[in-house]
Amino acid sequence: MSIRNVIAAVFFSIVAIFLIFSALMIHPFGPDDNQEKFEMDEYIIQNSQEETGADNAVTGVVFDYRGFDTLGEATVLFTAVAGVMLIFRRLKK
Amino acid sequence: MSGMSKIVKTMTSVAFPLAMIYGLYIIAHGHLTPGGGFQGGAVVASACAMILVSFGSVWTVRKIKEKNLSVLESLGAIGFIGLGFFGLIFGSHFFKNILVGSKNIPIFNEIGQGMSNINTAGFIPLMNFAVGLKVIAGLFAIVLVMAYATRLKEGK
Amino acid sequence: MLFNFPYIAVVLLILIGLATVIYKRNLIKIVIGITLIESGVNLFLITLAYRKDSIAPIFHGFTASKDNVPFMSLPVPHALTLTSIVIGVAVLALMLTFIIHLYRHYNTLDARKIGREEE
Amino acid sequence: MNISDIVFHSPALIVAIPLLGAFLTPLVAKINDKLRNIFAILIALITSVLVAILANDVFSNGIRTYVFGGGEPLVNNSYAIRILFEVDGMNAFMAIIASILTVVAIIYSWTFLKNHTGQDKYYTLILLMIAGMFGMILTGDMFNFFVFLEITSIASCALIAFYTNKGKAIDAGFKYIVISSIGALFILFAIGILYSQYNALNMAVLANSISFSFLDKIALALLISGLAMKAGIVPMHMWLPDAYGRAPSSVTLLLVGATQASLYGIFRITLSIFGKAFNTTGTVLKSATLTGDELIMVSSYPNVISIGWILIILAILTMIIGVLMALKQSNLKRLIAFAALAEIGYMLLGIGVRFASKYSEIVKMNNQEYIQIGFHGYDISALTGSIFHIINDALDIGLLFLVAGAIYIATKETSLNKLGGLARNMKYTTVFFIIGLIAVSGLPPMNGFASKLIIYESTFQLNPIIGIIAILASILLLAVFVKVLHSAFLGPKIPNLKDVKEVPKSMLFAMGIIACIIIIFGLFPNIVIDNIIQPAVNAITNHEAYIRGVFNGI
Repeated sequence: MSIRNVIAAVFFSIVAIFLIFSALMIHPFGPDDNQEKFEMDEYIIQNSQEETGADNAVTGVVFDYRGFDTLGEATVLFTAVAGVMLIFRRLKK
Repeated sequence: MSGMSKIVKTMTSVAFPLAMIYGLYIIAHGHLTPGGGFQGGAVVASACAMILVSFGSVWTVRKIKEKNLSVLESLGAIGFIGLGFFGLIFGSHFFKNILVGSKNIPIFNEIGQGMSNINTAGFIPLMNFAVGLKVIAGLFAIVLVMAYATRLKEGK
Repeated sequence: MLFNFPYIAVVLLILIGLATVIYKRNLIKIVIGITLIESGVNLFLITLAYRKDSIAPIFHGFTASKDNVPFMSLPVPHALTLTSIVIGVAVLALMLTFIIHLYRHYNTLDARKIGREEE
Repeated sequence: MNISDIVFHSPALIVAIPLLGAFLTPLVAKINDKLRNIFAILIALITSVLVAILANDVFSNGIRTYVFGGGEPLVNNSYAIRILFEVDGMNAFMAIIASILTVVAIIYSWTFLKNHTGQDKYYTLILLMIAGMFGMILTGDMFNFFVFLEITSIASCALIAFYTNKGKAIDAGFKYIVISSIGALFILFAIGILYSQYNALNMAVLANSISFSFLDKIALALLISGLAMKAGIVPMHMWLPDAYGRAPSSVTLLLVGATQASLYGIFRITLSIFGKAFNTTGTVLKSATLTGDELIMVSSYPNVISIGWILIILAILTMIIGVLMALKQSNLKRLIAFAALAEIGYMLLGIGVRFASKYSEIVKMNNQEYIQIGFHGYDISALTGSIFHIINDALDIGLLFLVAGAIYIATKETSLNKLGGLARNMKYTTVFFIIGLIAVSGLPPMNGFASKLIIYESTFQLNPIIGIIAILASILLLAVFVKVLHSAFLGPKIPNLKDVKEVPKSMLFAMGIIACIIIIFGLFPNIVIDNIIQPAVNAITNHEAYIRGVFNGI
């Protein structure tokens, strides 16, 4: 047991305690009647068809309301491709 | 390496167009049904990966260079960000969906009514196409480069 | 407590992944651990989207108006999950690339034997 | 398109133009290599001009928001459905740092990478990294922050492994991506927790509705630990020396910026998003009326004090380990990397002191319509020093890394044992190194002195021992770099290095830009503090204004 293992074990148990507590304390799975809690999502469900024109509300969110996130997501993929090609490049000209 | 047996190659040739069409369908109907550019692009890219597996990386690299895929991917990305810039130049904000409800340009300008009308949702189908192109080229490029780099050399 | 079972499953998945990353020495296993954490987090996000007796947030086959909007699951976590899945794919591709190169340089996948050589 | 339009759209353009440039680079590179380099420099310059325009506007007119997709920032003035960029003084300040680093790094890499293949992908990734950095800095949305964090980390880990013929470079890249992806997933989990409670992703909306419940504390712990992994704070620092040491110098310069963007995340999350929770929960100690303004002294919430002490302990560990490890390194770039680790400790120390202080004073301005919350005493000056040190650290450590890169280009050596007598042949580089040495060890008349003095003073008031440790770490840093000066630049010439030439002009020019800024900052620190630092400090401490910037609209 090196000091590294001890630190790792402490770190792991702290994270484990945090995550288990968060799982126990978060709101119950599948809430049904407290609609006022989800105003943002309710707004999107009610208005996305009119505002974005898309039948699929998730696509409305992905490409319209949060379109900039999707640009970032596409950029992540672009970055990964560029990175893979950079690392697998030929070293000699 | 010259790929797998003849049976596999024949089956791949049969299955490839079907997978391709399925993926393109998912891309085109992204604003109506579950799916979109990323998901459909992943389906098409896996069809391409199937070709890669059955025909071997050397054969595939001879057919299509990864540099061309890179250009194709750039074009997809430029298309996507270009649609964002369209919103800035002709509309009021970056990523403004100016086509929805517009009278002047009759492309994708209608508002969805739940009847699966494909001519809806403004920029969203166009963005789906751009992202689809990008994902096809990008994922296939990753798989191709990895497969070509880890290929078994002759005589080993 | 029991109705929070999905969240507990999520946390277990994350913890298994974290333990793999911390205690395993094989690079491929480390990558598998990260993928497990990522699946756990994605599952967490998608779990947040569910509401009891809700349908998928797609207007298919019916016209929605303000008063008859059906009871749908939340669309935003779906969108976040889509984004984070693609990010996960990108990270995975890059990590595997690094592993291929590391194996070429050192002929081993043991994390203890990598990067220790003198220059 | 006139100037007001440009100002209006500048938050989006600062991110979108490097992205567009990155997407165009593979196509431009098909034409000509030189054109590609000019294109990259042009993109960086345009971005910097936009940053200057935006910063000027923000410093004079206050917070500016930008809604992607148009419309009002908030629906029904209570929740944000679209992604917002909210730029206040702190964001503008960080963007200025990032733009300086951007321009210098791209100019420097022109000749630095002259004989390497893969430059097309290199420039693409550099531009992507810049876009990711600006996105992290300017965004006002938690999930958007996560996305740009991932862009930055993926691009930078690919660039760290640029020298693919060296196994250690690949190893450094792998370490970095493992740590940063775990950190990013922690952040994503915390975002999920916050979303489940408040059904919001926007920073200002979260800041308005945060209640500091138990789940919020877990989310805060996960966010800080995730960002600490990305920023290289001590228990998770093992990637930092490898990554800084193995990457090309121009990439290291940007990595410093990326690390500081993560630190900015810690600042924003603790001071703005959790600011309301931290500042309204204390008990009122005394209240007085002063020239019409009501002055209330509030004791800090006990949890906040313990958060502050945790941050202080981490900061001290970071400083001590960084300096002690730097003392025994023989590789120049690794040595500077450990010094950079120590410098990160100073920045964290400032924010730790801010939270650990026992009380804070709140001024209620009754004669104005809103309540302005300001802090007086050493906690605010610690924060000022910490924020001032962000820009100083970027410049000092950046300059030293560029000098290390120049030495590598001239001699093909990184080990200090094989270097010596470089001062005779590399006059300008030596001068730049001495400037960096003085600045990084906090001696007058360079910029490091001003910020470190503020940190020492405020820390000493909190607890003298911590102040002394901070001063000692700085003295040890001086010792480390004097050793480098002696062994690499002074002394007799080594036979292998007889015909070493000065590095090309573009690299000297890049180093010269940073050296000039260091000297200007060192000679006129009060002007810099008044014009750049103070607006940033006012913005980051005033969480009410951050919330109001979105809730009333502009």
